[in-house]
Amino acid sequence: MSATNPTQETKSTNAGSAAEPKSNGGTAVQPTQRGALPGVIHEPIRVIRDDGSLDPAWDPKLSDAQMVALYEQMVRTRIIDERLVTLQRQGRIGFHIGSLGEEATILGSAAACRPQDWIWPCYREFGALLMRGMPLQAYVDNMFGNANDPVKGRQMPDHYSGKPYKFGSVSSPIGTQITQAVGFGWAAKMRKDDLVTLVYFGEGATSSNEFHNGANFAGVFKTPTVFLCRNNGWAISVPAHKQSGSQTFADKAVAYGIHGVRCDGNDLLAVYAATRQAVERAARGEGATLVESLTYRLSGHSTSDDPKAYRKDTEVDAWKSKDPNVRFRAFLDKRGLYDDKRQTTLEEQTAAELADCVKAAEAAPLPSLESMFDDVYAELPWHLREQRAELLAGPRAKGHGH
Amino acid sequence: MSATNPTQETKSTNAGSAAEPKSNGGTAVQPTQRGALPGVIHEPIRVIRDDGSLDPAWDPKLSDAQMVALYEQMVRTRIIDERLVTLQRQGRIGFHIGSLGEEATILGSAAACRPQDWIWPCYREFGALLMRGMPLQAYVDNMFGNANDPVKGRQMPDHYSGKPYKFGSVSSPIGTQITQAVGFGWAAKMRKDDLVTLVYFGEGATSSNEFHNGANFAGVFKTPTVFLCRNNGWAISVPAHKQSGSQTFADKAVAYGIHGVRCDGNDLLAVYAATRQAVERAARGEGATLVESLTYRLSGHSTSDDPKAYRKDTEVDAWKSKDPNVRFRAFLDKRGLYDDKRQTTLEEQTAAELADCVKAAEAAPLPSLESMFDDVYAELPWHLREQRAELLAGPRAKGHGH
Amino acid sequence: MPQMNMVQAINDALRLEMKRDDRVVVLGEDVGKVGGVFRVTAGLYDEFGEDRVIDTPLSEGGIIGTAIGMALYGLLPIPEIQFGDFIFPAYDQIVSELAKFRYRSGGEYPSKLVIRTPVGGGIRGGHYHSQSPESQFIHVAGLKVVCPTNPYDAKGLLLASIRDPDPVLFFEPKRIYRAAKGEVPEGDYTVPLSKAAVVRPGKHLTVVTWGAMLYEALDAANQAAQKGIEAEVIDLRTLWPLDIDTIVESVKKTGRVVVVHEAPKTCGLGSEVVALINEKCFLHLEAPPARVCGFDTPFPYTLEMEYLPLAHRILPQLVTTAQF
Amino acid sequence: MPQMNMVQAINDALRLEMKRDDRVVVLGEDVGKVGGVFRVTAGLYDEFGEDRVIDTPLSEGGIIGTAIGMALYGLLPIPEIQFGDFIFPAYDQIVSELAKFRYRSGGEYPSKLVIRTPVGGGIRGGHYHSQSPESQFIHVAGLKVVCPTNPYDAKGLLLASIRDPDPVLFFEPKRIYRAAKGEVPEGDYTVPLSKAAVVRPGKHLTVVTWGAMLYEALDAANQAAQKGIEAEVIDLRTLWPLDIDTIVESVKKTGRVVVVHEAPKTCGLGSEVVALINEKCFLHLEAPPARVCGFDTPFPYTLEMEYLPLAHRILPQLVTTAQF
Ligand SMILES: Cc1ncc(C[n+]2csc(CCOP(=O)(O)OP(=O)(O)O)c2C)c(N)n1
Ligand SMILES: Cc1ncc(C[n+]2csc(CCOP(=O)(O)OP(=O)(O)O)c2C)c(N)n1
Ligand SMILES: [Mg+2]
Ligand SMILES: [Mg+2]
Repeated sequence: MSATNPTQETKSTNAGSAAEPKSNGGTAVQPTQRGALPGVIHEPIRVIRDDGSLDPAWDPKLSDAQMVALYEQMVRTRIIDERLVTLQRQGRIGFHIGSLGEEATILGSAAACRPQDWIWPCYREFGALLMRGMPLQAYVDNMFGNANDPVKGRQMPDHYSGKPYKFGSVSSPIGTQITQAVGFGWAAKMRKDDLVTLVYFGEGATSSNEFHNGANFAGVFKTPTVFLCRNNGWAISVPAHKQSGSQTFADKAVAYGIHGVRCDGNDLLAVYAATRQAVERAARGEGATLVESLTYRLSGHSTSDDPKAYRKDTEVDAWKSKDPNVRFRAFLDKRGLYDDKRQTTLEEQTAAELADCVKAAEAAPLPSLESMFDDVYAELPWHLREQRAELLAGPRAKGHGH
Repeated sequence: MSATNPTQETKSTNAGSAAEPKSNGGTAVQPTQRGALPGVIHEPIRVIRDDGSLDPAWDPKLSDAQMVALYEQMVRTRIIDERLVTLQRQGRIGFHIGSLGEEATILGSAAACRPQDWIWPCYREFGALLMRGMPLQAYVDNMFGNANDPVKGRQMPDHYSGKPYKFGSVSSPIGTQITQAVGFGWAAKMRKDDLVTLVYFGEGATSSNEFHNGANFAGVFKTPTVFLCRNNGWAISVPAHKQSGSQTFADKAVAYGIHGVRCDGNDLLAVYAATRQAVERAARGEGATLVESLTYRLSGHSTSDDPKAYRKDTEVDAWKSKDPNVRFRAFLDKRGLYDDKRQTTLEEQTAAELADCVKAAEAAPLPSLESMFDDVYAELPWHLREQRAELLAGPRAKGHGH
Repeated sequence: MPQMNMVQAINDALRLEMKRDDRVVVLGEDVGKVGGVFRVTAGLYDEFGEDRVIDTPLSEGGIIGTAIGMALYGLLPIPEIQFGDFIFPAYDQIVSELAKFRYRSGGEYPSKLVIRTPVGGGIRGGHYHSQSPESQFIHVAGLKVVCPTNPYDAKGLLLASIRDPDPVLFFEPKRIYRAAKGEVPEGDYTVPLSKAAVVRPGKHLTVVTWGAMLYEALDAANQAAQKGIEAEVIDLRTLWPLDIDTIVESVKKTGRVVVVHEAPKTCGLGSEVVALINEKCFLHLEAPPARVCGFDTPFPYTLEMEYLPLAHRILPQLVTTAQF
Repeated sequence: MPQMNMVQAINDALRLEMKRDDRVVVLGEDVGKVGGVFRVTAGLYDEFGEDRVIDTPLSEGGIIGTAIGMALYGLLPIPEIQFGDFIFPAYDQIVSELAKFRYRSGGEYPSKLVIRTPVGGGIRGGHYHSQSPESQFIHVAGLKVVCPTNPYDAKGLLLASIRDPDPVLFFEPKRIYRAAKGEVPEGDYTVPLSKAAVVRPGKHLTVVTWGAMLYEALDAANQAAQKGIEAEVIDLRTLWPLDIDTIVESVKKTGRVVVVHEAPKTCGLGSEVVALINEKCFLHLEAPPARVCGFDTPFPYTLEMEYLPLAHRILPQLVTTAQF
């Protein structure tokens, strides 16, 4: 298994140092010992072998075209990501939170959903949103918070909403989307609609109230939910092994009577296979699965964060050598499915497309002053009508051209 | 195992009907299948065998005197409980929430604590509080909310506070005490004090935010905490099997990397043994344990509840036949340690003592008007001084003799 | 017209709407088989089945969080929180999510549900079965808050709340659940949101109140009338957005106002009512707007009748304000 | 005396008190090694070790719940909530438990801690990194709320908050974390709680404000002065229990008052200030007390400078109120 995770590495060390429990007649083993859990696949699924062959047990049997298309999504996501960081550094956008290093986890899982399935995002999943069909321009408008931004410039960059693409709404408070996604899928189940909900969150979010609530309701009501835990090693500066005493995050499935599975989150096909199995199981009415995708956040937490303050370059470098995009490209190369020329074309096209979008976004007007008061309620109550009138009649803030 | 639990009975039925998961190469077994979990003792510990002998693997080796004393606490708790229900029916107290049928769980676990250990209550543990030394009069004063009530008549009956007895403060919101107890024990650990915290809650409370938070912090920081889950089958009208999809409540330990253990909650010595092991483990610095004590709430949820609306007499009768007090009395009888005469004397004494306390409590004055404003802050700020003056100068509410 | 109490009227509204609109689902702790600890959902489980009347695990965050998800899918959930005091584990889902969903998604995701919960004191419930948390929600943009005082309004306001496009917190004053009785039409009708009721006309001063305290205010007003003081008593019914016109019209007439509410005085809705009156009709004021409220302490058990702003505490303020 | 910004001053106070009182522990998300996302706890981890400066799992309920337990044991925890907007998962522990602990236990269990959290807008944080939730806590009896506006006060108020026997919410206006600079004494001193500061004397009207808006109010007051309007600007410093005497004294002098705060207007602390002024000095009022506040919408991203009650919005109200 090449895709070991910093959490797990630390844990094995812990396990060695833990004292023996008093064993007077009970059948317990150490909580820190590795053991098979009911419903949990412990050994991370990996599909692409070093020699380029696929583990037949888990091979999702994608066509060459599908694999190439997915690879191109990964590359495209990466390029947009890097370019947005640059724009932030230039002061042209205020913030970006990206998915560098987590492309396989995000795109592999999103691709494993069926068209009718809904995706409930955390905040690193713009790649999935674009793959689902949101025009790049709309996403870039969101990054600029201009008048064309689908959320009308009301939220920070990367807090998009994608209902037309069967894609939820990003909010900052950690974990809240988990319970909502469970309710969403539960409603579909009540309506007997064939629909699964995939919800994303980081391993840090497993500590939130709402992970507990969402997973517990999912277990009791057997909702068609796939909990996609991106274990990227860090919650800002807190390492995964300080987030929970459990051996793995997938283990937490046991507490709720749902299925758990771990996969190599930097192996696109492994993520696809693990998620696909979970989607199919949910669609068959067999309930929810907690997928722990073992990956790594290669960038800072966001553009506001400097990861050098809390983690070693050696750790980052080790993970860079497992770069999911590089790994998948190598796999495609072995099969003769891709080449540098195609990649260069894709990169250039994406960069050009993005540059156009940025240009348009920068040229677009700011949201109107009036728009600040819309959508608080379906209709403006008297107090908001008054406040709107006050704002419109009053002087403008500096730098606002309205 | 005689102490099966309604939850588990229902679950085995569920397990049968669950569909097979797709098993393409993974090592997973069904979440509904029973399997050994790391750190969890699944098969409920039982100590007292039907023939009156003790399982040597778990025998806590209490002296005869200790066992008799504990039995007498159980009987005393039962009598007080029943009498308080009567007082409520007579309209002399407003409310009571009791422990009928859960005496072994509560007294066995509390007795397993060392004198320096702290108990953090849910709301059914007045028996433990009295055993810890609170005078019966103080408890009865709390039931009446009079001027002598240790909490000054500010909270509902059975919302006591027992700091002098190393006993926490009852509040209604479910689960909040769990996280607090973890923090309390954690602080003791920081101070290197040899002290364990035992915290009580019902199986319903495992669904609360705070169970998740408390257990998670306990796992990460290896706090000296014993989580005592009274699985009494019901959370008001919601049966235990609808509370969570997990096979057992002890299983939830896995999600936090703490130990889990189940015990026959109607076997006083089993509860004692399971708790004692957990206390000793915590004291040795080996972290927390989740004890699931399988018992049954023989009464309504509280005096406000009529359980006939949601559960069958047959279920209640089945559990009546496992009455923990009757079982322990039978065990003592087999050993010739107790007899009807002693029991009658104890019952009469307790009833008489209680009657005196009730008399005194009814004769005691109500809390003073002024007392309403004390303890909101350490000192009265201006606004409370004003409000107090307003109340004292104004007319009285009907029926208030101040 | 049948006589009903508040519990029956709310139950009737729920049943009616569940029949009419199959998107409506009820969920919460003990709402199913047993029909809620106050029996407000009694009979619904038998009539509509466990898919539409759902007993949940003990988690308010789970109840509201999943209800939001259901609403996003297109259902119309009516979660019950067993006591208003237990709404706080769900506070994050309500204030960070429910209240902001339509706004933050640029209008893509209206998240419509009605949260029902019993509030208020007077039933010997102590700290945790007595509170009136309205202002903690009114401060948060995006929520509507309703609080009926009689069975007719309870049914009509609940039906209006369910059909309103915005999330509504429906606070039921538990002290008058059974005590407030009256005729309630069979079948469908609504009482519009954001319209107050002038329950007692008067010319000397205005009393603004809601919930169980309405009856105390009326009692005090009747006693004041014996002293020649005629108080106009306004039942807000919808606490937010409140009916500013009715308040202002009355205060312009009387020039004097007393706000009465159970919740602690400080930063309660009463302070907002006073501040609005200052903004809207300051020059009409002939006496300082006053508040008679719960004291700024946790809700006490034994002394609850001294804590609550009952008639005996309201009356002196009516006299003081009228004679100012 | 060294020059410091707010971040440094708060850091200094924490360090000083951690040295002085070994009961003090700091805990929260990212407060350890990295010193907090705003670097307020920078260096403390290295100096005091991981037992006293604790990186926690991502759970505000867990942070506050365990901190309450530590406090009950006798420690003096100073939890940090990473942004004030993320305090709501801990709302139940704060309002149901922390606020009521001393009271409900008959005085047995004072539960003393200081919750630090950055609040307010102006850093392009949108909905969830900008809110000012003070009134949602002030309404709840048993809590104290503090909000400093400059480094000197920040250090002195934090030390006073730590030594005060009651639970304190210490709200740090993040917009001025680094912008507000000034001389800060080395070593120990306190700024007393519940004492406001008259930051700018004036005779024509009173401005009551706090947090980052103080600077906007001063800006507006200086502009008004050019029109001959002298505003007295009061920085509340402690939001609750507030310094009623200083407010009343000023309003008695000026007869006019404008309250300025970032939080949404409705049921904000501004409404309480207005209501109190009505109760305390109604007859001195020569103009309707006014409020300039955040609008009653979620906190917007792009339009935040239009949303906030900045000087350009305050000034017209000063003129209107002064000329009323
Ligand atoms: C309730 C809440 N608390 C704190 C934060 C601040 N915060 C934002 S992201 C983050 C870490 C999340 O870590 P993880 O869940 O592992 O996701 P990742 O960023 O690694 O994808 C924190 C603490 C927040 N947004 N919400
Ligand atoms: C946060 C919260 N929600 C709801 C309630 C109402 N309530 C009181 S006890 C109870 C059931 C508790 O069940 P369990 O945890 O199993 O404990 P038991 O009563 O069986 O001992 C409920 C729902 C509450 N007190 N607090
Ligand atoms: Mg992470
Ligand atoms: Mg129970």
